[in-house]
Amino acid sequence: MENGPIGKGTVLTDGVVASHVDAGAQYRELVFEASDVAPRVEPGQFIHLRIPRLSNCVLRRPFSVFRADARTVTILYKTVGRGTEALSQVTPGEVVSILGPLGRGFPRVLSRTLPVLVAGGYGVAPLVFLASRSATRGVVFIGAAGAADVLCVEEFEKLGWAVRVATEDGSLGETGRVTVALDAWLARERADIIPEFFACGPDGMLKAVSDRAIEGSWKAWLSLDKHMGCGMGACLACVQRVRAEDGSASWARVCREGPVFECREIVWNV
Amino acid sequence: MENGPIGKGTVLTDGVVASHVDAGAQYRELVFEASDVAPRVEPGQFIHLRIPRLSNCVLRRPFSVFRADARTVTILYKTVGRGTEALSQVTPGEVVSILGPLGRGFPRVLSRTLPVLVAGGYGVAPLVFLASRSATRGVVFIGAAGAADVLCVEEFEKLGWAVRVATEDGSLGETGRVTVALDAWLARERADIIPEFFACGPDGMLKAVSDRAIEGSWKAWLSLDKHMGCGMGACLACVQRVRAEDGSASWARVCREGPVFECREIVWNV
Amino acid sequence: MTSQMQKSPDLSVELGAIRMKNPVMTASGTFGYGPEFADVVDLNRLGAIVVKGLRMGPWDGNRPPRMVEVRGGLLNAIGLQGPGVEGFIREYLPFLRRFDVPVIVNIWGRTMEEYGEVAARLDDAEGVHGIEMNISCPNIKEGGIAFGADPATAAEAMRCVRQRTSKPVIPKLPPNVPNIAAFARAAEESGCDAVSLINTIPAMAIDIETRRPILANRVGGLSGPAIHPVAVKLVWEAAQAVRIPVIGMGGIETAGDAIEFLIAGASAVAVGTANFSDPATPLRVVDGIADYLRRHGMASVRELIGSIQP
Amino acid sequence: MTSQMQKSPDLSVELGAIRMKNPVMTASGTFGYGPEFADVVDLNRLGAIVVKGLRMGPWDGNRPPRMVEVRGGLLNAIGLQGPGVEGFIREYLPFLRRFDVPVIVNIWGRTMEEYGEVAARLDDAEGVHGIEMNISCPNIKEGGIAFGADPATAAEAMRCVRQRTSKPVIPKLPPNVPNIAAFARAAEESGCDAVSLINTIPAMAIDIETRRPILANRVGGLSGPAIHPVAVKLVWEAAQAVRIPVIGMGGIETAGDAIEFLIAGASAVAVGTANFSDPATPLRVVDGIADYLRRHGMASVRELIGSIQP
Ligand SMILES: Cc1cc2nc3c(=O)[nH]c(=O)nc-3n(C[C@H](O)[C@H](O)[C@H](O)COP(=O)(O)OP(=O)(O)OC[C@H]3O[C@@H](n4cnc5c(N)ncnc54)[C@H](O)[C@@H]3O)c2cc1C
Ligand SMILES: Cc1cc2nc3c(=O)[nH]c(=O)nc-3n(C[C@H](O)[C@H](O)[C@H](O)COP(=O)(O)OP(=O)(O)OC[C@H]3O[C@@H](n4cnc5c(N)ncnc54)[C@H](O)[C@@H]3O)c2cc1C
Ligand SMILES: Cc1cc2nc3c(=O)[nH]c(=O)nc-3n(C[C@H](O)[C@H](O)[C@H](O)COP(=O)(O)O)c2cc1C
Ligand SMILES: Cc1cc2nc3c(=O)[nH]c(=O)nc-3n(C[C@H](O)[C@H](O)[C@H](O)COP(=O)(O)O)c2cc1C
Ligand code: FES
Ligand code: FES
Repeated sequence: MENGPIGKGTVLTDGVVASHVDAGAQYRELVFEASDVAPRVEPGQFIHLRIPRLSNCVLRRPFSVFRADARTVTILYKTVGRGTEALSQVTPGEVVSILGPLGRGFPRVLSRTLPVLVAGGYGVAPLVFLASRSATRGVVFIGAAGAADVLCVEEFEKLGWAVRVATEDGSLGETGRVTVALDAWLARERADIIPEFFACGPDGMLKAVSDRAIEGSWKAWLSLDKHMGCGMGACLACVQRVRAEDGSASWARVCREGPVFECREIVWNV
Repeated sequence: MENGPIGKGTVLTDGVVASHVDAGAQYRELVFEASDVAPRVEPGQFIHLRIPRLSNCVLRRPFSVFRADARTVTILYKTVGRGTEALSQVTPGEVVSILGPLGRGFPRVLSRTLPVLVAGGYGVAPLVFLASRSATRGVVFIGAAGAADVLCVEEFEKLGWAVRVATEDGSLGETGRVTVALDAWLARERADIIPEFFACGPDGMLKAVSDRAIEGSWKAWLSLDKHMGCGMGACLACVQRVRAEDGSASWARVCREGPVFECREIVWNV
Repeated sequence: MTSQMQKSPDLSVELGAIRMKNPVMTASGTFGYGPEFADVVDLNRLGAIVVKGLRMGPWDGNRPPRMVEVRGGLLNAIGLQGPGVEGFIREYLPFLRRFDVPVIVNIWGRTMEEYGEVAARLDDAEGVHGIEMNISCPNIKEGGIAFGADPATAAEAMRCVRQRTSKPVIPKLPPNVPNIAAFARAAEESGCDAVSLINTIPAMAIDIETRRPILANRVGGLSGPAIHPVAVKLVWEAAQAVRIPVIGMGGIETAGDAIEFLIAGASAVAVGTANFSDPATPLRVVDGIADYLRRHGMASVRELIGSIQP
Repeated sequence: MTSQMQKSPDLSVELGAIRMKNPVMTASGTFGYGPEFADVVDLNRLGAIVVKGLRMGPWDGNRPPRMVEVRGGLLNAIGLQGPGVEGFIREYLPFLRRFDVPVIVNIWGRTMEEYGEVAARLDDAEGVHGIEMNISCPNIKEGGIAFGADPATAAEAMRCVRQRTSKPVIPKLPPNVPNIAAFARAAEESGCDAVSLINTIPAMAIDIETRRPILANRVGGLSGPAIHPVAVKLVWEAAQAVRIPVIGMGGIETAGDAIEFLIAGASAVAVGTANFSDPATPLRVVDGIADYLRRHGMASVRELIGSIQP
């Protein structure tokens, strides 16, 4: 845990909703004017939102940053419960309290490795941001149950990344889990490249990426999704079991030491 | 307390907001389509509304009926707190759960008496309804702090009632409390008429009307405003101390035995 | 889908000798004595009706204000106003007998003896199916809370009632104790047929402008969704401690809230405060439990009771 | 308007030897050890910082899930994870010493002796202004709650700590007891300098689809607005029972919520759960209290403390 001369330049600020549009199925894209947060966000970091009109709820909701420029921060979110349902009702001009940027994002992509992004569901959000800030281009694997949950294909393509899609019901791209597509690709390419994984999605998917990275002795950076309280490192709600290099295990705060961890740090199933 | 073959034909129903318009200052007029409630409401009865988007509140809010026809029920309300604030946000087409009609309203106006209505603030609401259903016409006294709280003057006049206004700041009608105007009028008229009072407003005003009625041996029907729980007579939250003819005192439920009481029943200041 | 899942699941439960069509009853003090809500709720569809607390004679209760809304709930300090057990038997019981629904009478007394007397008076009252003993009302000094202070005193009051009636006796346990299991065991050992919990939690609200307590009684009891997780925990503990059935209540607004109690070990539940905002709540909860059982392929609600996974 | 009303009201209060600029502190476990919120909250404007609970050595706490939101609040079962008192002194105390704000260290132990040891270790730690003793944590068997079960056991733990330090000692009382006054008196008689209350209320939430408790620890503690009226009532009772100062907490979101505690007799208040949704809450509450005093023509917050009208 840090004890340094304070933190990461997190601010508590009022964002003004600049736009809020459908992004297909239950997904929506929400843009905030928030010039005190926007310029400092790194890919993989998140913002913690106080959702308006959620009056008997006492917690904020965390969302990865999907895009950021000098003045605006954008998130891409899926409606899954009360909070995101209420979020889907906010309208342009409305003010939303933002806490951010928060967490430790993805490391810079190394030029000697080929970045391989693996995304499930809204896991594309931080990876689009990463792709947009990465000097090196690589390949993106997007896995989903069906076509409706495959997002941002064009976005990645416009940025010059190769996109491979796998859906479990076969409604788009290859049929099956994303790992099937990934494994096939790895089998073809592994002799020629050093992949470095950047993944965000359900735990099962992250674990599968981790297994492959460890097997191949490659790096894999995983962005975890844990239910959060404060988002600031104070409440110890969001912990993930991690192992230090010396083998000792402890709890890491996903909001502070994470949400991105190198896969070798993670102790699964605790 | 009743133990009869059930009650008063109260229903629990979904009203659809037909219109919702400003009525000056902090007042608004809200019309519901509710054909199972509307035809049975009597002047002085109220409806108990479950206000949408008031998620950490557990109680309904009671409102006197202001108008009713075969299909619609209208209320006239003032925004004073969280509930009425949230109510002011409902929009046409929205569904609002209504419990009603509730309570014992005003008795029928007798033909041998002259009905004298005395209203303070939103107290005009049940009295406009009473005036609209009364065969006999009479006089209405409206008291308020200032002109902004004087409502429905034209409404009463259109129904053929004489209207006298008193405001404490003198911004409309006579200056002073409504009792000043009432007393002057009574002094002039009492030899020629038998007044019967119907009043709704702050307790102080009701007490003043009561004093005059008792002094003159006239009847006065007062509609009380007590904070309510169930509205159905079950929770015993809304009680008013009353005295029976034999002099014994007990609690009456304003939602069930009231909200209208003859002034001699009321034990003030308990 | 198996044929079992398509059939209507069996919702019936038994609380000692009380046979209920379904596990959903009304909570004392929130549903009057029966007639009040009868215009808008089909009483025959309720699992049981629990009426407002009664002592021997009429009781005036507290001065108003008696209720105030707070975040996620309300405080009440009605103070057990009521017509007394004779008044109830005369004015309300004939009405209740017209329905096919068990009636449980909630009782209190200012002395141990009074508890016993009320129970004795109800013992031969036709149409009374059970007696709920309020030993946990936070709202009047004389009644209840003093007898709920510790398990030994509570047990004494329970025995007083037990001795005077052959009808099922259900002590209603206090929520603000660190040892609910001991209270539940006291009930079991005193020969009671079930326990119910929780009563409202002692609480207070102050008007900061006048600097006076909002309730005339100064303190009141907190009910509503705010207390639901506290109630689930206490019901879970009580259900583990005894073999007699437990009735769970506190903050039920949805079928899901009720199902939590059943999973935690309650054999029945009661809906209180939610009757005020939606009188259809008990029936909505009944339907919601049936739906849940169907979705989970359970033939009877009894499969759900106490089915908490470790 | 008198000139007094125009002047800035005096917000300072004293808790034994702890002098605070204003009566608003952070509640243990909701504000980390200081640095966590320092980016967004000016620590120098707080009345005091109360850090997360510490025992002698590091402690792992419970498995996740450790927190779940419920209506009007949240349940937590962190289980007192922490670096231990040595870790705190090494890693966090130097940071805290840079600020002009009293630091109160919340402690717990698995044995009475451990409470005493932690207190002794803090006794000569520069920059520690007081010790809050958690005898009411619902989240771990070993720590706290066992010592808060009855006033006699609590008093023994209090004496263990009192004997080992000359710093102000503040026992944090349990919320789920019927006799809070007895606990407060135990603190006073054991020579403690103040009491704080309330801790979270034991509670539970069950996932009805999996039928498992949502928290890995099964039970947790309820905090947030849901518990505010319960806390006000207990603070009012405790304040009437003792002459040592009382620190009130539970569900504070607005200045009004804090003012209720002050009127009820609390000399200071702590903001917990509200830090999560709005880290500016403590400072907003400070400003709101000042506004209130100005509006009511009070020169000092001390006029407000215990000013409840009958
Ligand atoms: C770092 C981070 C980044 C994220 N980025 C994004 C993003 O970019 N886009 C996006 O759409 N979402 C993102 N999420 C997820 C998002 O925060 C959640 O979907 C959101 O908080 C759900 O809120 P809700 O109120 O709608 O749902 P809730 O009603 O709170 O619950 C949603 C689901 O979670 C379950 N749940 C609730 N509490 C717990 C608990 N304590 N333990 C286990 N399960 C629980 C519920 O049962 C329900 O199924 C991110 C999460 C994290 C931690
Ligand atoms: C029979 C009846 C008919 C009514 N008819 C009308 C009508 O036609 N039009 C209309 O505008 N209003 C009418 N009212 C009043 C209306 O019900 C209230 O204004 C409304 O409930 C306020 O709700 P709120 O949530 O906006 O205010 P709240 O926030 O609940 O409170 C408003 C005010 O009441 C105070 N208060 C809250 N609880 C209590 C309590 N227990 N004891 C004392 N004070 C308390 C608050 O401090 C605040 O000042 C009627 C009331 C009754 C009983
Ligand atoms: C207005 C009101 C009156 C009550 N009166 C009684 C009573 O007379 N006897 C009793 O045992 N409990 C009484 N209770 C407690 C309820 O029966 C129930 O235990 C409590 O409210 C918790 O359930 P809820 O959260 O669903 O309301 C009363 C509760 C309320 C809100
Ligand atoms: C996440 C969390 C962790 C807590 N940790 C501690 C703790 O370590 N020691 C302690 O005495 N109280 C702890 N508490 C209790 C709070 O200090 C406080 O007493 C309680 O939350 C009530 O206040 P609130 O409603 O403002 O949160 C914790 C509370 C929460 C929500
Ligand atoms: S969410 Fe509070 S420590 Fe991570
Ligand atoms: S509001 Fe419940 S009895 Fe009148």
